[in-house]
Amino acid sequence: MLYPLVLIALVAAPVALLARFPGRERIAWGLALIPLSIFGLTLALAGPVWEGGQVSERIAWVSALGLDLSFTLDGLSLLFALIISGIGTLIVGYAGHYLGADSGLGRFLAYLMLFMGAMLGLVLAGNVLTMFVFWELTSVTSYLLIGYKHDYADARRGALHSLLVTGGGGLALLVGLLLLGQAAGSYELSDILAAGDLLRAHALYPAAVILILLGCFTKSAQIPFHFWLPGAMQAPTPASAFLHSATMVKAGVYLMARLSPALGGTALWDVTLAVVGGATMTFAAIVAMRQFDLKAMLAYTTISMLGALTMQIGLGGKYGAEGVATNILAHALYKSALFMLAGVIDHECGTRDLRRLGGLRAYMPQTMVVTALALLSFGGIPVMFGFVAKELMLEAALETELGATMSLLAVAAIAITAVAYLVTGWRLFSSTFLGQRSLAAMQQHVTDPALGMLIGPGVPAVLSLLIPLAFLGPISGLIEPASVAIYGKPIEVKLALWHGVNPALLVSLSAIVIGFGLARFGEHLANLRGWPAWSRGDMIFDRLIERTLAGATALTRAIQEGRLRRYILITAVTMLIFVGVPFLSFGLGSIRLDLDPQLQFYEILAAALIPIGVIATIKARTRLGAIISVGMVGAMVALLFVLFSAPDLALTQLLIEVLSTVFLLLVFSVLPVRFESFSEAWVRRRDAIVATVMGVLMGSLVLATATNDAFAPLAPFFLENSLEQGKGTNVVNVILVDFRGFDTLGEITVLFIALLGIYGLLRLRQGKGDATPERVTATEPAAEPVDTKR
Amino acid sequence: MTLFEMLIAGLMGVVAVSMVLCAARLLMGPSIPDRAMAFDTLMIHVVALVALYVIITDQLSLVDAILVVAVLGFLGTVAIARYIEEGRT
Amino acid sequence: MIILLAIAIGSLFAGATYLVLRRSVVKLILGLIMLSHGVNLLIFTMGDGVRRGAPPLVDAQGQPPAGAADPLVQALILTAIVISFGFTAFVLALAYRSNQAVGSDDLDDLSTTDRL
Amino acid sequence: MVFHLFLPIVSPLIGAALAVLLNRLPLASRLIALLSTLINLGYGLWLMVTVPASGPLVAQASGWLAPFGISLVADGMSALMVMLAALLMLTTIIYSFFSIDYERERHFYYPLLLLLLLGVSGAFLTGDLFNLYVWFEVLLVASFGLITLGGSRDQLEGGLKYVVLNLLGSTAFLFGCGLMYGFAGTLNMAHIAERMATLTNPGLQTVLAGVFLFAFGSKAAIVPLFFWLPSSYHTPPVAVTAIFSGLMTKIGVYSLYRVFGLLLQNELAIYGPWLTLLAGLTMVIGVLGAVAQMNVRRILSFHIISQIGYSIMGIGLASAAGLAAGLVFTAHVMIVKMALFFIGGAAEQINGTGDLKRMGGLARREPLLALFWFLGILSLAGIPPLSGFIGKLILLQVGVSQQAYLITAVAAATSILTFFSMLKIWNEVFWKKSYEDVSRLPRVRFGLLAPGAALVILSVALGLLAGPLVEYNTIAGQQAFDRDAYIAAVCGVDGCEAVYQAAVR
Amino acid sequence: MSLTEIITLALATVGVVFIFLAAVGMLKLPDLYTRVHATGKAGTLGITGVLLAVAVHHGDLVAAAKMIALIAFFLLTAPVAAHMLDRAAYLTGVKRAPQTVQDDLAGKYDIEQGRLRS
Amino acid sequence: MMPLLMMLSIFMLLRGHNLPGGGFIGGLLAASAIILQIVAFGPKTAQRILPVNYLLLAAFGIFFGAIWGLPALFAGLPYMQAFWLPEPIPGVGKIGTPVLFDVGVYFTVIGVTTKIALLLVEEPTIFPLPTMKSAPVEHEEGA
Amino acid sequence: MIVLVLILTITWMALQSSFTLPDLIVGLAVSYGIVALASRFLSAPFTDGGLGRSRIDSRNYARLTMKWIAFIGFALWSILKANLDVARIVLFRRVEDIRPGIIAIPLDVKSDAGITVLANLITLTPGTVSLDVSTDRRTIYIHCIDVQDAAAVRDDIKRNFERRVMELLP
Ligand code: NA
Ligand code: NA
Repeated sequence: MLYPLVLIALVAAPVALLARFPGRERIAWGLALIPLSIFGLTLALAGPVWEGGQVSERIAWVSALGLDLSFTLDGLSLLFALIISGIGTLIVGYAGHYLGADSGLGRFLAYLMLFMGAMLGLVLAGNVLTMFVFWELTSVTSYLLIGYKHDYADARRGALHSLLVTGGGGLALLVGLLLLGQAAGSYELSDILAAGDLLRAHALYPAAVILILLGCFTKSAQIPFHFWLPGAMQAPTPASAFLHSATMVKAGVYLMARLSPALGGTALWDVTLAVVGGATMTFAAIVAMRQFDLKAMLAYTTISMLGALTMQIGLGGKYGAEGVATNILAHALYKSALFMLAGVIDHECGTRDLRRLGGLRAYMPQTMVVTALALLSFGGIPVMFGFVAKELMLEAALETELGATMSLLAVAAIAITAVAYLVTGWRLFSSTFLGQRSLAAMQQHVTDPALGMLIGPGVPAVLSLLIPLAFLGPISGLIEPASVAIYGKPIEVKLALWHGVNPALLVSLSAIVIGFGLARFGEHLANLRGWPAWSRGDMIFDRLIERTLAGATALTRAIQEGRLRRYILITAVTMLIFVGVPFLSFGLGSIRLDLDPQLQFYEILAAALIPIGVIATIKARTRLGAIISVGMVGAMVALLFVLFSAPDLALTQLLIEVLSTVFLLLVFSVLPVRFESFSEAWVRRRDAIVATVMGVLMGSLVLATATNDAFAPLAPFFLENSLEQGKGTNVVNVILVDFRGFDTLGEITVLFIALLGIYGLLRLRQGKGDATPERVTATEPAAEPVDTKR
Repeated sequence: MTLFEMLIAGLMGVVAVSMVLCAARLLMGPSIPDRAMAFDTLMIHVVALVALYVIITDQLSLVDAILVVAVLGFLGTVAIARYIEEGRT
Repeated sequence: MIILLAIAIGSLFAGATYLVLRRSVVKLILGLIMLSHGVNLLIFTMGDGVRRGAPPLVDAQGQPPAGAADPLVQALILTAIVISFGFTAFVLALAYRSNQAVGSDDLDDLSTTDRL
Repeated sequence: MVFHLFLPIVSPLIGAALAVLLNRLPLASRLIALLSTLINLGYGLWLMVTVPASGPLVAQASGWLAPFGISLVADGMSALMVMLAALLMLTTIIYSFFSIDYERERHFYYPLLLLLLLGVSGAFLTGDLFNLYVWFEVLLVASFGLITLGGSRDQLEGGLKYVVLNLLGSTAFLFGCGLMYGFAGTLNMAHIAERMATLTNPGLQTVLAGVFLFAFGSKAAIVPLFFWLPSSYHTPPVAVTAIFSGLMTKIGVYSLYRVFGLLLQNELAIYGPWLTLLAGLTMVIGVLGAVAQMNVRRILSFHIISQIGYSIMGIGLASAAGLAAGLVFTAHVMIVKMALFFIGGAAEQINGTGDLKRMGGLARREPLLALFWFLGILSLAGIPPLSGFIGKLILLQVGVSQQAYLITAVAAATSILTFFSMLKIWNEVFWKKSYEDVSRLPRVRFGLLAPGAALVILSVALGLLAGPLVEYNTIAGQQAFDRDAYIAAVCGVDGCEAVYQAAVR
Repeated sequence: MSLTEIITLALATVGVVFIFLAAVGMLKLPDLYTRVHATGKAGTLGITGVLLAVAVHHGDLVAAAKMIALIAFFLLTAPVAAHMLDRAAYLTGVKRAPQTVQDDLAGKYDIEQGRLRS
Repeated sequence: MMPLLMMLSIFMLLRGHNLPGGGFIGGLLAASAIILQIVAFGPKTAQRILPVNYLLLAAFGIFFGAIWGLPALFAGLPYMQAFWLPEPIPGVGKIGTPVLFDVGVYFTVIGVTTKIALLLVEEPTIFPLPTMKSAPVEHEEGA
Repeated sequence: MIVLVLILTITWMALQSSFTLPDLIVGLAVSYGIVALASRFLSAPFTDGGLGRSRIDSRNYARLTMKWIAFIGFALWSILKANLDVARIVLFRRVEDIRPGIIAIPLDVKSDAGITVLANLITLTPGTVSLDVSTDRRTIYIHCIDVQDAAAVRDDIKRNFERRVMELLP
């Protein structure tokens, strides 16, 4: 019974459209009951998970492809499902306030519900293909969310970037998963996880790992794919809060965590993750310090945290697993709160720019308290949940099996990151709430928002404090099965605020001290000369897109360049290659020259006149000369038919020849009389060479085939049965109307259609001979071809 | 091949050579009526050739083909002549 | 005999190829016509032996003459001739109309629909 | 022997003749077109239900014994294609009701559509090589008529290229037929297959395979034989472009499947890698062409080429599974591509242009149109759970399982570019602000929206109910690759050669 | 060789000779108007000879009747064709050979109407 | 002249089953006769020789050809399976559905080819010939 | 019209190479069909073979049969002569020596049929091809391959041909 968790959210999407009607705040809170019910339902279903078991189910979809909807609820899924639905509940309610003035709220919430469903499906999937299905859906729905304000070019650009990066990564992931499935012999997660040793030894392992990691890194915004995430801040804040605190970006982390028991334990996996994650963590943390936009600041800290999670998976070990699970939860709580708070400030003050904010403590005291709570957890200050999580991260770094150097580097990186977080947090808080009352605040009537709007950030912020103080026990019960899933072996998890004085604590405390020391200089740090533009990556990506476009345009111009004769030339050369190469390789041996002693000179003459006619046609300088030469060729063909026992053919050919000539003369009477020498000499030489090769090829192909009598032909049957069964003595005609009358039916249809076509061509003229665009008019509703010039 | 057949075949050869002459006029023109005339004559040659062929092979069924060619030759010439007149200066 | 026809066929294909590579729409069409001649002869050559003097007409008892020509290829060619006639007529009309619309006999002038 | 197998051919043929005869009554030709197409659709569905269980159904035209007479054979692939052709034609006819002007209608628009359907159905059903050529020509000349009907300068220019290049292709097919008769002595596909199966590679049959690859490759618009397509597809009315996109190149694909699945299966050992190479090139060059364009229909046209690459990949993989995968993909793309042309056409109509730079504002003005477009491009890009995903997945799976990693990678990489170029349309046409006041744009007519929407919904349904789709096509792929079963169905269990030997002294 | 064959051969030879003459004349003579003389007459006679040869060779009445009909056809149509060619040529201004001595028609044509002013 | 030719074409049509000829040759013969007359004497000639709508004649030909395949279909036999009258009709010969089909071919061919010629000739820029006026005679030096 | 049907019927039977009653009936039917279809327009194209502005008057046939046969004999003879003549010119005369020319001949024949037959005869016979007849039908213009003496040519045609034609078709 796991599928309802997904289905409810998906089905709720159309229901959410209700929120377009007035009374949006209340409707939104009503709609928040949907994720809430999912939350409840998840808890209700989670019984076996607490005991270390799991719940599985399978709905047949495309069994032939191994693509069934297979769902599994284990510790890791449970953790994620609860975060998604829990935070989702708050976000939906919060969005009602944030977008209360916008009739598009319905659409927004519909996207959000879809997204939530996709995300739930992703984490509940018990089959990597099922997982991929939802993975892609999260990319698409997040695209819609990010591009929600699509009138703005930046929103479109951000959405496009996010989709291209995550979509491209998704493709790598798909291939990686297929390789994985190929190697494991199954796409079921349980089978894959059970086949760890086999997989690590498999020849496809490196390729699979690289491709899967490409998918995960792009999704989780690891360097160098991080740039899309700040761009995605174009989304309305509730979407950002949801996507970047708890859901979308965590999908990559989720998958790495999910697969690490099967794929981890090799240098390729562990070191890659640790290094890329550590680099991302540190880099983004430092960049975050220097932002002025509230949401950009949060975006970079998010990237940083994703790096931290990735790094911990790579560091591995018991603490790594525990740390990942705990940090996911802690981050989800404080970051969703912070995003929503940024939205509150933006909503009330009309800006998110730190330089234009300040002094809000007098006007928004409640907001300030909630923000402080969330920031304390973010900064890893003791007694907050963030502190607990950070301690585990440090433990993981200290205890890693990747060697001392790695361990040292990781600890250093975490310390630097912790310092940077503190600086960032302080800057955020002081620039917003302390100091002088800002211009923005003065221009508007700034107060604390409605209580409903504070519920959203308030609940997770308060939880960040309450969990370590009061609920570490129950939360340990949640973290443990998740950690087990990540570690792959049973472990016992007991979260605690106080582990005694240990290296981790020391590192942590010194980071806090240094951080507060530096915090005073935060503003100056931010104002230092910026990072070079390339560090943002999005510009590079834009240029990549431009280059692709330019390259594609140049290529297409070169290929589809407009001149028919070039197309024909390429076609002819292709034909020479497709036929000539196999012929030269395999067909030459079939040629047998049979010199016919009965050959008559008039036969030779008739045949010889054909090449002469051909040359005459080519050499002709007037159209009439050319027409007549072609006619002569046709007449000679007819003559050959006579000579070689085909009277019907000869007659038909002759009649057709006459008719064709009449048509040619009629039509060409309007075309120029003389041929101008259009083409340059070298072009003519080139064409002559191609033509000659073609002629030689076809001639020898004929020789080879005609002199090859591997199989007896059908012909005798027709000769023998013509009169008896076909009731006629002219076998050709009996074939035409009876044995193969069906062909003839098609043939006269061709003639008839040609007539209809010609009729239309000559009798219907809408273009009036020029290329002006045909506008649609009232009398002519057709979607006419339109101007193609640019 | 009997002597008779060989001789007839020889005549066919003469006709074939003659056809080449027609073809030459056809190509040389210079005027359209010249070409039309050459075409007409060529048709006569075709008739003659087929007729001689009928003598050799006894394919009487080709006689009707001769009929068709003859008719076409005439109609074609008339048509070309009229065509020229219609489009004259 | 076959080699004779092979030469004729080869020259037809060569000529047709050269003609369709020209810029003049007239030559293009003549090339297509020539191509169909070449193909027809090709099929003809593929028959059950190219025979002289025995058209595929059976006698009143239904007995074919000795060495009767392959009637099947003849029927096929007949079909092909008629079909290519239809196409020729269509192409002619099309060439006429596009000449009218574009005002040029030069095929290189017909490239606006490809332009990027 | 199934006497009614002729129905999908007879119904549009007589329908078209009647429609021309009754041309004075505009309603009559519409009704006839609708009725004939419905007959074909119904019959196609019946075939699809019947054929997987019964094996290929066979009928002999004029009652003559195979291999002497012309066989009609409906196996899984044919049945699917016949049904799809009728279905797509049905939507086109309905779209045409609302979009084709009276003048075109008076100049035999509907009969031409029916004749196109005739040619297509005939091509899909025939089991005779030369007969296939005839139906090819039928559909080709009908398409000539349709693409030039209207006579605007663009149509004529594009039409000329379309016509000439296609003629070259069919000429190659024709002399391929001739060579095949000269070599194999027969035209019946089953008989050819039987005889060719006895040959050991390589030999003249390998050369013949090259001829057919060229002929059908140019029909299918593979690289480097695709030029006719982008030159012309954007010039006729949308309905025509749409049905062309659905049917024309797919005939080439179908024929390649027949050639390499049945007639010259032994040659796959040699041609498989080359086909794969061509498939990859076709995918990439097609999609880059699409990326470069700035016009709705031109983008979609280049995508046709790109997607042909995927279909060809199915053959290149040289197995029943590959054919099945290719069929799934081809069926999907036929449906979705047409839907996109319909919807893009409606958008063109609203904006009065197909130039992306001058379009915009439709997400607000026509949310339904936007919805279906978005679903359509998702499907085209292979986003789950739509039909495109199934098509992509099955191809990639077969590719991986057959260790064809390179083409698999190319196929995957191409789809992101596909998505990119589609999103370009979405961005410019739907999301971007309109330069005009949105409320002044005309509303889309239901008749222009419904066919595309229906096809998109079908794509969604095919994705959600992909189980039967894949199952059907797996059988179809097996049937298309099972020479013995085909031969037995056409000529009896002893094979065509036995029939031949018994009949010819 | 039988008598029939000899007669056949003789008739055919005469016919072929005249046909050949027609072709030679067509090549040799200086302008269209004179060439028409050659083809119109020699051609007709030549074909008559050949067709008679066919009739004689087959000897049966039906074949003979058909041949006679064909000959009549040629005799009736050849002058028409020749006349029309000449007229068309004159109307379109095909040049006469330099040695032409006399042209009573000169200036008599109303070119626009294509009719003679009488 | 023309009635004779029409007769010849009908003759060619009817004897086609036994001797060279048939629907195509008969039809093409009639059509070329008519077309050459059209070229010589203008488009109205077509109506004089055969006063029908040639386009509809072509459609009728298709229809006529196609329906003679149907009797077999209704009898549960493959389309176009032949039915023959037991005895030949004196003066005409054996009559069966294939012969009737050939008649359909005959009509189609006449209709199509003649109509195409008519369409071309009725084009104002084609007939009478425009460029002939600027270049009445083509003098060239031969090929 | 009846005559036409009969001629066609006979042609039919000749083509069929069979002169039985069924052939007659079928031939009549076919002929009648053709004639009936085209009857509205028949007069013009049937006789208007390119030269003609004449009508065949069928009543004269019986009476003039003998004269016709004699005339045909004469015509055939003239044709033979003409061919030899041309053969001589083609074979033995140098091109430079030929003296072609166009000669006007006044006409006495009045009927269209007469003019048609005369013109055809002129064309078929020695060295002359009729070119055109003046609009008032008083003059016929002929092209002469070798005009040694224009008056002699005129005289020859008026005496040998026109007289005989006048007897049959005034
Ligand atoms: Na052979
Ligand atoms: Na053979």
